[in-house]
Amino acid sequence: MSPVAPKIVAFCCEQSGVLALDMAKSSNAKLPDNLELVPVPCSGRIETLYLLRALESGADGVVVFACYEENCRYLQGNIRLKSRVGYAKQLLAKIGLEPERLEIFPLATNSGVKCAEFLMRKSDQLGALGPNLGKTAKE
Amino acid sequence: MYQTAYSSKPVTPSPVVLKPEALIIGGGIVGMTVAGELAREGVQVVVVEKGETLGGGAGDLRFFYDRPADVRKWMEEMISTLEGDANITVLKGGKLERLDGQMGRFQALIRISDGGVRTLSPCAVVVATGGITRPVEAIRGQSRCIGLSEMEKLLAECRDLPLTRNGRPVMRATFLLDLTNDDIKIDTVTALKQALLLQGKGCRTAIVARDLKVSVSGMELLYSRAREEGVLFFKYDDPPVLTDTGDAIAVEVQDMTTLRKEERETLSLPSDLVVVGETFAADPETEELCRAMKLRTGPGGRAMEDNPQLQRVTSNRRGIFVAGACRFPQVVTESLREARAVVQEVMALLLGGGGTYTAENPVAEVDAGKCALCYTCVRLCPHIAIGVERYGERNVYAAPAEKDQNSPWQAARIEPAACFGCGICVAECPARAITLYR
Amino acid sequence: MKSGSNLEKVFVNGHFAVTAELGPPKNNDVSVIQRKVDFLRGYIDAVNITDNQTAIVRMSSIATSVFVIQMGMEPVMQMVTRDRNRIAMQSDLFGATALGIKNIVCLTGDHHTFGNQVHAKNVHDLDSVQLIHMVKTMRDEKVLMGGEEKIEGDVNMFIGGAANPFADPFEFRALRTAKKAAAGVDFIQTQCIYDMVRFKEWMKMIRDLGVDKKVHIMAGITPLKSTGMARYMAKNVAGITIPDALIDRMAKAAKGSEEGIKICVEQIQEVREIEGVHGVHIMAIEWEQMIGKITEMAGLLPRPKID
Amino acid sequence: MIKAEQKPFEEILEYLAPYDKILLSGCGACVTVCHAGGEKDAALLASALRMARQKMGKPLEILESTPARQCEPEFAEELSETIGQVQAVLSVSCGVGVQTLARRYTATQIYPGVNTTFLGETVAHGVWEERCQACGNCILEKTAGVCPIARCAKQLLNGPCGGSANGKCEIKRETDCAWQLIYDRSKSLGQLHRLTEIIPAKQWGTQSRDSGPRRIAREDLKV
Repeated sequence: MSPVAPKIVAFCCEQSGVLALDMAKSSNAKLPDNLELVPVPCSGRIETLYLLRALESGADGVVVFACYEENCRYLQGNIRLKSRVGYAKQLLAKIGLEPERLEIFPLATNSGVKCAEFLMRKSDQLGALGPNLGKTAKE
Repeated sequence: MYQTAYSSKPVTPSPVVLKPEALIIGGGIVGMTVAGELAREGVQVVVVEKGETLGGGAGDLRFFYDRPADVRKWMEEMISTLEGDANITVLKGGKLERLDGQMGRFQALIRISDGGVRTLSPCAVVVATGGITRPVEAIRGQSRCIGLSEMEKLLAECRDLPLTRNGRPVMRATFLLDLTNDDIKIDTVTALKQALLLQGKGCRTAIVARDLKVSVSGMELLYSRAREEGVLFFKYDDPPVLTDTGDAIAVEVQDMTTLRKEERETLSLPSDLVVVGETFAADPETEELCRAMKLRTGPGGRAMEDNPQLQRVTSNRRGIFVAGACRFPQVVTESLREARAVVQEVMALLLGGGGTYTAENPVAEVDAGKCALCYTCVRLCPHIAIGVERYGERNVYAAPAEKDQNSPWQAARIEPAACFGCGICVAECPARAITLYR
Repeated sequence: MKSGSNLEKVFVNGHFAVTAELGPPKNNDVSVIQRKVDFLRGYIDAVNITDNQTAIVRMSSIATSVFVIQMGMEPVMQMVTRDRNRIAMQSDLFGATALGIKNIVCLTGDHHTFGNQVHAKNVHDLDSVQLIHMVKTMRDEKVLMGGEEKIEGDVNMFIGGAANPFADPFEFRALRTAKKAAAGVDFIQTQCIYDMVRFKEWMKMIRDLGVDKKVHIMAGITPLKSTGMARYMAKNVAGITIPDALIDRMAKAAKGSEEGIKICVEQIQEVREIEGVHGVHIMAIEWEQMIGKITEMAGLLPRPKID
Repeated sequence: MIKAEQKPFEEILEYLAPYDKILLSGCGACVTVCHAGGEKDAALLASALRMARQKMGKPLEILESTPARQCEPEFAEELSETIGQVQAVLSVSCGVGVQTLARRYTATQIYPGVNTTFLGETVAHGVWEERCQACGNCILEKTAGVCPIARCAKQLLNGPCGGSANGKCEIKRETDCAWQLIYDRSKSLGQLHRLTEIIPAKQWGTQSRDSGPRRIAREDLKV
């Protein structure tokens, strides 16, 4: 295992992701230690550039916690996000980074445990993949 | 690093002045209820009804399922108080043709059937246009097969005992439900109500349904009373077979009490009348209205269908509310509950904020200098909060551009009061010209 | 007489003309031309020499036409506006007439992306209607395009054009052929016919416009080799519609090719009765050997000899 | 407006292989509107390039700057100070911008980041279609407002050709046949008779690219 745990940047939609993670923390579910949470009003707020810049500036993996398809409070947010993540994944392929480094995990406010487990699995997965060679910021 | 989701700049979006004026589209029971209660609070209300009389879809309702009052009398009283109220103007034969501007400065253009045109500037709009049902296609051509609304009329108008229809006595009636709309409770409620009345007139009634939906207040009691009165209940998986036996229609159902499918025996219910639930269809006029008002229509083509994140009566646009059957076909009492919810919302909006509205949520703002007028944000805003001022002579609100006070805003402009703060426009703007300010 | 070609004389003397089509080789092997000419000899009045059909590189239409003349048969040189601008086309016309070529068919041609040179820069300086008009002005007014440059001597061509009654918009097709007539075309060869009803409707519109009085209409006929070919053409070739009844008939027949010939002969007999059809243009793609049998079964032999 | 599409990523990487410090310059006008070279897309490309080069072990420093337009000398001048610090420029503006910079900065290699494709109309959000070839001698008056020079695969003036079927062009099923559109519009305008007149051969040479690169000089405006 690499000495430092893989850095995960998790963009969390305030309607679902943030609350799910609060629930995870309060029920002290196990969370990866090198995790950074970025709250956003809606997953639709996350620009494609954020996804790449997060990886560029040090993240080994980026996760987006968005609401389920029909449940977006702003109706279109998670749908727009899906197409942006699709575009970002094409860019990752061209850069030569593994597609697993960027993923959307749809959830609702009550899936705290589910998202904690997902993060732990993601942390192991990224550990296996090794560090993100594309990051320019020095650790 | 990357710009955080918000940027902190002490911007207090200028408050929007709200006059206590509301426009209600649809003169049915929901529209009238909202109008009456808002008027009592001193709000100037205009009700636009496409027909020549008020009352709308519930007009053919005769009996309440939960109280013995006479619906027609209750309806007439409501209409008369409405038409007498100084705060309410009723525009009959009116149709909303166009709605421009944003909350606080809506410009509603109403075309009246007599050719007249009225322009109103309401501060809040309520859509209560009700739903429509498609007439029952006579199933296999039986004339003894009628819809629930026709049975309601028969029960109200026919005084003799036992009930007669076209001269023939109705001694045995069978209600056949869930053939068409299966996720809607209203048919079960109406069927139970009518079955009790029929039983009271000495007519043996049976209700055949895929499953009985009783999750409406008071329905459990009604169901048990019906059982006590002797109404028979049957469930079915595959729809029952109807055969015309000359003097009656035999409704063949399976006795679902035996578990194993092959052991179930079929029973035949000879009935003088078979009553079927009409299909609730999307109303093309409501769809057209939603297009004119840029309201989001749900998958069934109805206004603002269910989304757990949204309150039941709010729409995707600030200052526009939706209530009643046009949102989702439902029982009258539920529609009235939505009507009262709308009254709360409108009063909180128009009267609660001291005559103004300032957005509590973060608001996005366009940097006019960087905007390339590519219309991306205007097209993508789910809340129709963005317009382009220079061309939009209809969006006449010309906010002075920050830098150059007198020239009108030469770019896309986000109406602070209408913005919900989701940030979709910020992420999609190709010039990164939009910022979300907390 | 416009150019005094055998094809023109056949029309002028009121005979029912028959032409076929010859695809030049994809190399410079003249024996290929010889073999095809021998298949056709005596069965037709003139033979169309295609010009890089479906934008696939072949020997040029002029060179092949010259060989065909040497082999004792009258060519109808096709020229597409896809590959040459007006300079090249006018100079080719000088060459062609000097070499004794008397018939030309002016076409826009298939788009080059259909062929084997998809990265080419297509020309399309003129379109088929403008090309017809250019050849006519060179012949009748003896001037180059633009009208100033006088031409010494004669540039006599019997001018032909194409028409596709089965393409859209259908109501405009006859009007477009009328446009070609106004531009100065002498005869028209239609796309291969399978939907006889639509062809008759088109002919009625042609007659209503009086175009059949000014222009000799030749019905295009292509014998079907197999059901596979029928299905392929119906699906992929733009502007060709083959009714299902015909495809079913081919599928049911014991031997596809024989049924194809029978259908072809029936079509020829049927078009001969249509008023305004002055001839038939049999496009037996890579099946030239069947032209003899078809013309004989359809009673089109012997071909008229006019001196 | 001018429409463009970003060049394939590998091709851009190839251009920039010899350098380790460049300027990536977007343009705030047409390429912003078609999401090819605006500030958002330029920043996205920059981030992807930095990561790719980092992964190859040859980090690339990229300065980013997006003037309002790149086809005016003054905007090109805005970049002079930054261009002084870089070895090359990758411009995701249209071909005009790239050449404006190239003319101004003779010592610095200017690379194109997008393929400028056509003058187009937005038919849906994110979908653009070719409308004009800037041939310099507009015939839209003759063809009911639909240009066959730009929208017909064979640039026919007396179309449609024999391959038009169901209103679509023979070479691409999703492209509308320009002449079907011309026919339909002429019919709705009640001008079908105009289509029966022969449109003579186009004088390609007078104003179009075929008489050499063109120039407009307004004497009254000259300073």
